[in-house]
Amino acid sequence: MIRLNLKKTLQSAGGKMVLDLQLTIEKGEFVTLFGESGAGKTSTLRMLSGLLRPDSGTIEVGEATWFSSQENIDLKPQQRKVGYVFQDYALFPNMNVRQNLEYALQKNQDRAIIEELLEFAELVELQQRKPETLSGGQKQRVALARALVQRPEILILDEPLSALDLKMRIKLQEYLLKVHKKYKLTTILVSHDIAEIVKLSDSVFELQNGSVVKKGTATDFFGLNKTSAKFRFSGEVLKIQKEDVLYVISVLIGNDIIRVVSDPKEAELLKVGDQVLVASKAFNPIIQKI
Amino acid sequence: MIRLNLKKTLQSAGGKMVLDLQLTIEKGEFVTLFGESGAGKTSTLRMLSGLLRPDSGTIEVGEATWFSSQENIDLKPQQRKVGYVFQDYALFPNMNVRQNLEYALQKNQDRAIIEELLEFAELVELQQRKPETLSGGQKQRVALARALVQRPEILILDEPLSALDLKMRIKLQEYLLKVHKKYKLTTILVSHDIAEIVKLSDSVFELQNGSVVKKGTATDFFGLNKTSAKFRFSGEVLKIQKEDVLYVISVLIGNDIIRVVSDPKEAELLKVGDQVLVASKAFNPIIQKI
Amino acid sequence: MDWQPLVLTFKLAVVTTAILFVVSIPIANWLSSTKSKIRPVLETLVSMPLVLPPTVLGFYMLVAFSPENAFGNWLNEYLGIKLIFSFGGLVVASVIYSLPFMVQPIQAGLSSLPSTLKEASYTMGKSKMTTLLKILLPNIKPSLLTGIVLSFAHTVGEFGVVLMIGGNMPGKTKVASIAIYDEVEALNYAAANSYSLILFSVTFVILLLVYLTNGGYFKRFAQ
Amino acid sequence: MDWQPLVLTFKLAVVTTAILFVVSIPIANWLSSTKSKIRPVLETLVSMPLVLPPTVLGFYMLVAFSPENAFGNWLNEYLGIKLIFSFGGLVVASVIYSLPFMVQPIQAGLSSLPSTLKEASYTMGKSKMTTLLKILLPNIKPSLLTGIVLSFAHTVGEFGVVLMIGGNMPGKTKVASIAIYDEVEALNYAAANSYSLILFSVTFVILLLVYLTNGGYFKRFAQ
Amino acid sequence: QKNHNRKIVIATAANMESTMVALTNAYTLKSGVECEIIVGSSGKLTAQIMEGAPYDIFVAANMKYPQAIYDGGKAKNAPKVYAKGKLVLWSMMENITVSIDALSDPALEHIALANPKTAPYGVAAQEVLIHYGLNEILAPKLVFGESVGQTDQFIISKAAQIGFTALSTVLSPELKGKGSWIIIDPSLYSNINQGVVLVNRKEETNQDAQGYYNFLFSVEAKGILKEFGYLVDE
Ligand SMILES: Nc1ncnc2c1ncn2[C@@H]1O[C@H](COP(=O)(O)OP(=O)(O)OP(=O)(O)O)[C@@H](O)[C@H]1O
Ligand SMILES: Nc1ncnc2c1ncn2[C@@H]1O[C@H](COP(=O)(O)OP(=O)(O)OP(=O)(O)O)[C@@H](O)[C@H]1O
Ligand SMILES: [Mg+2]
Ligand SMILES: [Mg+2]
Repeated sequence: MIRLNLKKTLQSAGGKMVLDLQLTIEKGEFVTLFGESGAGKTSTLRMLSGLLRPDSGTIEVGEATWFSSQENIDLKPQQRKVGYVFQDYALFPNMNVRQNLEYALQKNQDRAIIEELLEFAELVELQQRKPETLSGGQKQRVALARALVQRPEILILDEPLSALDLKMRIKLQEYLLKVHKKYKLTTILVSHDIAEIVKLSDSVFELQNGSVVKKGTATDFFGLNKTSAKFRFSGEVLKIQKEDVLYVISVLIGNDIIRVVSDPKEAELLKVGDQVLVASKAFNPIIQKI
Repeated sequence: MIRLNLKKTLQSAGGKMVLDLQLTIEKGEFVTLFGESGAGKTSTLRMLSGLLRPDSGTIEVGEATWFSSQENIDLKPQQRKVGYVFQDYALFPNMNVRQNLEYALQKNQDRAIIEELLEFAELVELQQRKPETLSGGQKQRVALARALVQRPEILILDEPLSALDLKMRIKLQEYLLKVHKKYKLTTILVSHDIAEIVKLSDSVFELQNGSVVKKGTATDFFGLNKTSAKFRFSGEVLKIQKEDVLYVISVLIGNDIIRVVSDPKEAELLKVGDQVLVASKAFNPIIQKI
Repeated sequence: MDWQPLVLTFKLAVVTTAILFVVSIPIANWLSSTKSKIRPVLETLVSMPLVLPPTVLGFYMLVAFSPENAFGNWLNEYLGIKLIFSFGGLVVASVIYSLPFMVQPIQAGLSSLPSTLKEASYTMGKSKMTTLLKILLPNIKPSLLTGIVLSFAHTVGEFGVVLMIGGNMPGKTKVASIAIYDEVEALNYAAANSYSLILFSVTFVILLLVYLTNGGYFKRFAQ
Repeated sequence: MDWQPLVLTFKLAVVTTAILFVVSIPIANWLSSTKSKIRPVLETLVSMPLVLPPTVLGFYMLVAFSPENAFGNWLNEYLGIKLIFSFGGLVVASVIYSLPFMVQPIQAGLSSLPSTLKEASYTMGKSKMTTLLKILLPNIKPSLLTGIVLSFAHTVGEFGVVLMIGGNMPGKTKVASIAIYDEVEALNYAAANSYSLILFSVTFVILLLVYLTNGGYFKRFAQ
Repeated sequence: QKNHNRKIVIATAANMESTMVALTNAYTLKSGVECEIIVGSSGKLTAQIMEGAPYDIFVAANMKYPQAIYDGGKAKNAPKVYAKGKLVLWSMMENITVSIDALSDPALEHIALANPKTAPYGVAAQEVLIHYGLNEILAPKLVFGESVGQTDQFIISKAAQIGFTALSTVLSPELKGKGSWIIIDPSLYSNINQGVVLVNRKEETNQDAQGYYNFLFSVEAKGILKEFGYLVDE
């Protein structure tokens, strides 16, 4: 159980912003922080891991108090057993990929984890390369693998997957889930990708202007448990074509494009790029693995 | 018209990789480079903009030759009129947001563009802030706005939107489209996001191992013009629930979750995280703006 | 107490540091970005003025700059420059001697900047010069500061080269370091102490102001 | 030609540079990361040994370390350390005098590293010490090199402090810079020139090797 | 050999070095005592002796410094004059006829002399200039060497076209016959007395130091001193 109760004044977009946060995360949970750019997600994670000192409040993890302004407790980052994937990767330029991972080994830790992680993140062939010669996506994989080496109690992921292509992303999501389940580590993710969030996380906290404005289990948060009479999809209009008296509107839903026939009246209200809802009363879907 | 014909040996994952590239981009087109991490996308852009010297080949832009190993021509980056958004932002730490933009102004250029871009990228309130105090997403917005200041003939975007939240992302996509149309600038984007690609680009090139393996108009590339008798969506399995003799499978499609009823035989083949196809024979959708 | 040597010292230190700053930046920039094979040789050469005892270096300079010599004569005849027993000579000698203190930190600073900063500026059509002045240098302030402080302090304290090439002429080339040395040599320890104290205090205050300005203490204060 | 002074010079330069390296790293590290208000004062103090003419600084050290004095006497009586007219004294004096050449570049280098490197290492449970040794220092190689080269070259060429505190004792404290100075003083220019040439050449080769190693020339060659 | 360990350390002014080498060679030959010569500026050597430098004897180039040592209680005896320096006017320029008159030649740009503050030769040179009423007039042309040695360097490099230095310089083996010089009338300047003291060391007194001290006043030593351009009492 992680209990955060934090206050911190930040320099934000519109002058000062007060981050004022109450958060409770169950042990072993996979939690996502969600919210606009500048909402305070990274700052929250930095306070949890001891890299940023809160102005006041407490951080309790399990039985231990990591921070308490009243009791004058402030554990060092080294004592907090947190694995952190930084937004800017923070790879060590002087070490090659393997050395970056090996550096993270704890005393007497089994070195087998290195091979395992190199395999998983498809870094075996890159293991001798220095960070500066890696592409953006490759760097991110190294950063992720490195944070997993020490099998931390808490894993913090600040948008770890955003620069990855779909294939790699799905692969790493799988791996994150696997790792999370295997070691029961509490994982805190920052992500903007709803599919990713729903797939990975147990609960979601939405931050706005330094405060939690909405929280819930991932399924609740995005309405997964609402049984709806009709099926609805939201998507984006990609193309509007006139065909005789009707319009054919191409809508992107997820990675798929569907074409909807619409009458001119409806079509007039739409333009390319609009977010739309596509709904149907009768839909008998068949599901099939690909 | 941009014609690239380039050879360059790169240090890649499995030892040396030869980037061997033929690419033709029409003037004013919005083109996306698509492909796995390490495929050579960034390297291609660096060669086009004069930051990386090809081993041999030619780069022709309109009537001009920017690079030719035979004729010994190699224009400097300064002479190439390219706006570049770097993967690591490359914001100038010594300048605040406004100064970063102003630095990019060309001689005698109208300063009004600064205000316009600050507005568009929602940076007005942040204009006095130094880059180090910005969150990841804020930095990316500044980098994007800055690359647009000089109204380049060619705009190069190396995953410019990957760290943005959905709202900001859609807003900036809109703006990119607008800018692209208004100034007719040739835009080259690197992106992994299919919705983004289809929405923004005219044509797509897929790179693999340093070569173009597939190209086409965005609509062709992702099969937008294929009229299909049935509607199909691909998605991910989020949850499998047993209800009496049937199974209810929750599938995430885009940002939406739909529930599909499935019989045990089908359900046995599925597990959470699987990519699945959801298809329907009869689907009469209604479209509605949100 | 004769104030002239102190005034002269700070004049010399300021002029030398200013010239060094201007001269060292292109050298450091070239060294940090070139792929030329002679780079390590030039890097080494830059440090070499330090290797000889200052008086000896001064003696070699004296010989080289003497109007009796081809080079010194040419300087004198064609450029009208007299480098021995003149303030100008002190400046030239100090610049040569303190060159490594300015070049090396700047070079180290430039080497450690991410290359995308430079590249971003180039793609905006900015010349190498503009990029250097507006982007690269402002982002290596700690290194520039190191160069300035080391050069300044070193010039204040230097006396071997300066004595040799300057000839200890009151009001012209007799700087404070020489004056202090003279007093110590003449066993006038009290006078030496007062000179030292003043030199020390003034330099301390100057450098402290430099560091405070750099640390943004004044800016914070002004807000 | 008497080789002893040359041997002594390089011994002194190596020992001094090594000690300075070890001493300066914690100082530079503290200065680059502290938020203490006295930081600018300490930064200034580090540069102050440069401000006094070397002989004068040497004189003050001589007086301080002399067994005639409380401090020198204490050193001598209780620790058995004699710092004047001994090689140990030369080392101590050179270390004090060249301190800014090592501290300042290292401090500038550390200041310019992105803070996430340090933070990443801390979150991996690594101590400040480990982080400094394995992450921070290896990533400021150009700055370390600057510090080493400046300190080494400066110690080779220094003679004012060394002469004062060492007393020019053959085989013990008579380093090459003093020998050259003596020869020049004694008008033996030929001898001075040969000393200078050797000092110059050996130092040149040493520094060139340092730069070549740093530039990875040997590694490339070995492949 | 039995005298193997007998050794004395002699501190002496820089411009005395070549003379001192000749003197010690003669002494070593005679007595078998090894001599180590420490050269330095007189002020520096004085400061070092005051702080307990391990020198047995201080052969200075003037009286002020040995006197200071004696006053400071670091000398066994009051300083005693062993030789007197002679001042010369010297030039390396071929087109200059060396004379006091030549100093007023407007073509001369610089005139070198030792710093009167630290070197007795400088005091002497200044007295000479004052005597001829030239001190004020020539002031802008005067350049000062820290020691006689440095003054020599100004003249040798022709940075200064003419200058005052010690007779011992122009008679030294290295410079014999170089340039042209005239001896300045010794009555125009006060004696350049060079004194010697035995250093009062904490450690046991070195008997050989006394031997060398005595040797300095021997006929043999006086001969050597004379040869090197010093005046000695006979
Ligand atoms: N070192 C700092 N000093 C002052 N203000 C800061 C600092 N770092 C961040 N901020 C400000 O604190 C606010 C929250 O930033 P934070 O990095 O936590 O946002 P975020 O939610 O992670 O955003 P993003 O999704 O863009 O990364 C922002 O307004 C930011 O500008
Ligand atoms: N400076 C360099 N020196 C040597 N090899 C490099 C350098 N930069 C990149 N590479 C290699 O060239 C290959 C192509 O890299 P590039 O950055 O072009 O990939 P990318 O397609 O942009 O990948 P990503 O999507 O991960 O950014 C990679 O294998 C990379 O490791
Ligand atoms: Mg963030
Ligand atoms: Mg890339």
